[in-house]
Amino acid sequence: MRTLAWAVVAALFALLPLAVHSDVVLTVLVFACLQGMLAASFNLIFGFTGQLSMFHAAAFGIAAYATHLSMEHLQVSFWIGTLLAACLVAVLSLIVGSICFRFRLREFYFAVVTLAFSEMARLLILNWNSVTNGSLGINLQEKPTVWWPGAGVVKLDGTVPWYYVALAGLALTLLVCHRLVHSWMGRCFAAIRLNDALGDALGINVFRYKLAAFMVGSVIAAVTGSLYAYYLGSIEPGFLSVDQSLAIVAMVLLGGRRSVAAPVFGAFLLTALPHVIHFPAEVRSIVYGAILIATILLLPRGIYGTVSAVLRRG
Amino acid sequence: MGMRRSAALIAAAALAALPAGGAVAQEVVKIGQIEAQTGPLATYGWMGYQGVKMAVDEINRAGGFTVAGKKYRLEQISPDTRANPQEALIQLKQLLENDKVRFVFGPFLTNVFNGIEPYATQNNGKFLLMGGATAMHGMLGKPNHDYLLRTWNWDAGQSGFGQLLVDYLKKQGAKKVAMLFQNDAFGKVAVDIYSPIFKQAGIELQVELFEPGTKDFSAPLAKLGAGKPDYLFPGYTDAVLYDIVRQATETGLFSRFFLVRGSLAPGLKNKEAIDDYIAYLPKYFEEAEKKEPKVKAFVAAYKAFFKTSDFPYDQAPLCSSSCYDHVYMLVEAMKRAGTVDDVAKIKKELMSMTYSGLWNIRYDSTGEAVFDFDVVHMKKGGVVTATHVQPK
Amino acid sequence: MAQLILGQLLNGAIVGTLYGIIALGVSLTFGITGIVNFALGVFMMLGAYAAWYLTDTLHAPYPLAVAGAVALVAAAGWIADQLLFRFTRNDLVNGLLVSIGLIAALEGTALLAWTSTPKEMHHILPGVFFALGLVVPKMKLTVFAILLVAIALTQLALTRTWMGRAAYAYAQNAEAAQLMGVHTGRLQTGVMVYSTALAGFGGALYASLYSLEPTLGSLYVLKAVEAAILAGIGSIAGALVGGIILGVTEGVGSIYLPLAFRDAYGLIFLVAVLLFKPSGLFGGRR
Amino acid sequence: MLLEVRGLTKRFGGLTAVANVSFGIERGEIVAVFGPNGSGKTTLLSLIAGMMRPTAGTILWKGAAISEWQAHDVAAGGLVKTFQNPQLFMELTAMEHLLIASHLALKRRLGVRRLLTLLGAHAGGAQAAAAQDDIRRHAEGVLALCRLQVAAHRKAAELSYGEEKMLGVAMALMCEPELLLLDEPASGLGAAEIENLEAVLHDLRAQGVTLCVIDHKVGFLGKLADRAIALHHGARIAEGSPAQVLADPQVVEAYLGRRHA
Repeated sequence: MRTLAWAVVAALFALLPLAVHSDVVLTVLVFACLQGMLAASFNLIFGFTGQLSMFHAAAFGIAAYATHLSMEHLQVSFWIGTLLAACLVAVLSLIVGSICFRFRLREFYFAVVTLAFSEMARLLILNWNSVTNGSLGINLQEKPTVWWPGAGVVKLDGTVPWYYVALAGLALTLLVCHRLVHSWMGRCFAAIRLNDALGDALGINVFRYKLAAFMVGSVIAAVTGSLYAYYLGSIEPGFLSVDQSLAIVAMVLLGGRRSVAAPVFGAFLLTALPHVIHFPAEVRSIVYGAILIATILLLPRGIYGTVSAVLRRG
Repeated sequence: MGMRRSAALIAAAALAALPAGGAVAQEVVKIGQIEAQTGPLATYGWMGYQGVKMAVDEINRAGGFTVAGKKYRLEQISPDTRANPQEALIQLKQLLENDKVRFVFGPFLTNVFNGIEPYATQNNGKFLLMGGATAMHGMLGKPNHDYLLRTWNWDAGQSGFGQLLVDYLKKQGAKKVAMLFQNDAFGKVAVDIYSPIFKQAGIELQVELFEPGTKDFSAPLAKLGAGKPDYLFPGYTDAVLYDIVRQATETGLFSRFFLVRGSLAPGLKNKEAIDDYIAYLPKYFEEAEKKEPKVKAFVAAYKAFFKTSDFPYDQAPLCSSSCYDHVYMLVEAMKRAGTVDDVAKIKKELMSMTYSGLWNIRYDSTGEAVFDFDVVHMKKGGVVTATHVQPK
Repeated sequence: MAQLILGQLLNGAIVGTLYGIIALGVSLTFGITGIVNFALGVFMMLGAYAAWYLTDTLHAPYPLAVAGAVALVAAAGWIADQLLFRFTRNDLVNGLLVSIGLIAALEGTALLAWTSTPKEMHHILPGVFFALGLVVPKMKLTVFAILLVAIALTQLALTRTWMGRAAYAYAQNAEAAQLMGVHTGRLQTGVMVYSTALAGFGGALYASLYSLEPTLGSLYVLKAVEAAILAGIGSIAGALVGGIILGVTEGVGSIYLPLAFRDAYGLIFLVAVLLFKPSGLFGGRR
Repeated sequence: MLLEVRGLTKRFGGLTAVANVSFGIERGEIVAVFGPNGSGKTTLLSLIAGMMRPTAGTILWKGAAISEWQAHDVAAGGLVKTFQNPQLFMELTAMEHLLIASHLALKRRLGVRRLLTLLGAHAGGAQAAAAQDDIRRHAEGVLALCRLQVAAHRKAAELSYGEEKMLGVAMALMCEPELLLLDEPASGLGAAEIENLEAVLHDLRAQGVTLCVIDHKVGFLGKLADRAIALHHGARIAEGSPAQVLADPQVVEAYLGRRHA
């Protein structure tokens, strides 16, 4: 039943470009899908395993730079570059995660140390001018190519192809998260989130599965980073900023952290809303704050969570 | 040719799209603006936004303007990019596609410009982008970048002011200068621009870059001061200048300053402790207000329009140059071109005219603004001498 | 060179106490309410603007302005606690997000009220002290002294007064404290208000040293959190020392190493400390 | 010898919780460890289960020294401990608890191949599917054994104290322990619940599970245990059949001493 519902939703999104021709709307959707990938992957670490990682933006940004650099210096294709970037981030998250979890940094301490690592990464990228062009950022001229049914190998140019790439990315992310969360490994995550001492006593290697969640989440963020950078066509140190990480947390909280799909809902909301409702600048930031607070205090399960709960009740 | 035809087509479409009938007697020319109006990097964007707002309001209250016998009024559409390229890209698409805007001001921020540049380039010929971002400089005059006009003058180059200021500094007998700049897009470029100029002038240059947001400069000042330079060449917005100048003078580490951005205000505030305060000012408002009626009127208008008693002399240049004057200049160009939607024609007029508003503005061959400016030299106690410069 | 280092040690200490006063608030709030109140940054900002407005626009004498600013911010803190934080007690994540929301809202308000144009208070106490070859602005030294006193008084209040001891007991062992008859709700509100008042106080003094922008708090609250953790949550003197260590690391660090990495020096130190003493330098077993 | 403890000592600062305790447990027997509160029973169990590091002494599990092992490795080794005051995943149902606790069972059956099951329920091949069904059946069996069928789909937060403690035992059983360490399973239970517990323990014995049960009073252990060990101030003061140990003057003194205090 639910599978069917999801299939329908997926089909609708896949067919959307046939009905919607507005480049603006599609652009918003591309970004929403990419932000959705970030939110969902972050929620794997935060919502399901209970670790408030501030490394997500770093994984996102580092991968964006790594992809470009490997394409430039190793003359590899975008997809190979993305793969390399993902591997790099996997290694980095392995190191950061091992340090944090080995030393049993909990909750807030984990958040602060991961934040520290991402800040160092940002400062490095900001100041390593010869390689990253520092604060000026880099314009990404080359466009990735994909094999397109019928058309053969084509450049990813224009919004519609990118829409499908982003949509596919999001679908894949959701699938991965869904499978993980509803598997034995997902049960380990839950055990860690709810009572890791007990999990330990039951023979669950808390360190290993914390690390697993952290690495999987970060790697998805990395892939998102390369896609995002090449859709936008430029990279800048701001990709790694604290605000980025906090924005992701906000999406998850707004959507809801107890289900795989809810964060995506939050991502769509936060990406689209500013372009649907127009406020004067200062008012916008006030409204944003108010919405955030209201959601947390009045809808602790997030908007999606609350709605679906209500629906289930009948 | 093709460009023009497509532009004309779009124009037709736009006119068709406009609400018909008596409700709207006047046609509307929309002016888009994509600037960061909130956040730590918002100073420039915010002032630019105010400049356009004032100009648009004035022109409309004066009954709009007439092009080819038709009356038009202006409409400003200025979303807040929050210094975020993603937001900016979506907003620019909205402006071009939904609002059918053909004239867009901004952005000031390089990361934002980099984010919209590919899309803007795809739409070359359909609109004009008039911004101040550092990264724009490199794109000017490149193929498919006809849409680009940079509303700020550039330090380097023959009509740039950098050389001239350094020469002036040399005349003051400077041997060694300490540069203390924000570690951001312009900071980085400024180092690249000025290092060779100083080298050429035979002036030694020490450089330190700091994280934007820094408030306490004791460490870098002490570090630089240890080298006993005669001049301090501090960052480029008053947000940091107030702090740097104060801390540098209080501790007696520096009494001579050399600025290529920012204002006189930080100098005046510490005038007793300062021997020389040499600043490039796009316009020395404090003085111009007394001499030029236009400027006096602008200051009054600003205070009235934003219901404030204190006029931000330090940031007025952003407000007026980059936007207030350029709106008027654009309208003038439309009148001369006899069209409000053939951007190619309008650009041609912009490139060929010199507009005398608060300043005298023209564009060089690449599409970068060149305008008169003042070199202001404040001596101990706040005695100010200003030299008005008209670049070649 | 020695002169240079000595100067930075002193200046680092001064800057550090400013981190420290906020860190103290962070530490107390976290210890008593289980919330990391990032909004202390905006409360600091409010305090700074309030002090500036009272002195430069309403021409109140500076000390009075500071008092006024503290009162205003404390009131704001009380409202925030009653309307928001009361509902996120002992919920780290929600507390964090509520404070993020609060930051967005208050920064927006500040922007409406004062725009992004930097404001600088007239110089309250110009001039410098000369001591052992060092040059220190009088105002900086004064602020330093005042902050030290404020932190010392807090220490006293927490050890001498009943409320203070209750707070201490609560931080050590909530159940025991409740048995002791500590009224949790009142205690937590008290701490919330006190910590925001401290932030406002820090802000009001900040205004006499540096220029003001609506976003000034964000940097400081990050440093404060670093300092609080560096020291170990719940330690008063620790918060101060943590702040000072941070200030000095940055100051001396940027003498020998590139200035652009200044913020990293503190962070590296912090990570190192957390790894080898997770409870912080002064924290007991937790 | 399944488990052998030699000269085990644990000090917290000045306080010595466990003082040079030695004993062994044979496969299939039921050992009762008892002593007044604060006599170091719980510490002793935590040391054995790898939740604390001993100050001195060695723990041999099937001949291997395990005193430096992590708790989850000890559990994986077949040595599982329950908690005195039940530790649960509050927002999950009893059944979900058992599925989490089935982690080791799955690991033993599939090893690394369990990663394949992440790709799809049947990606792991027939064996994987079989293993998962098998585990479900096992879980239901354990629920029945622990008299928890009615609670199967209720959230832990809604369970009675007795059920909570029993769920703790059930989770431990899901780990397929060779030696089950029960930390005061009867404390805080009503008479009926204690009877229930006894029944469960009898069934376990019938299944040949080796048990080490600690309690502050001998109570029902008297009937159940093959052997008893008495602790006082962290030291072993008597060992033998429950009856002998109960009769031991030192033990009596220890309890009388408490009663007078």
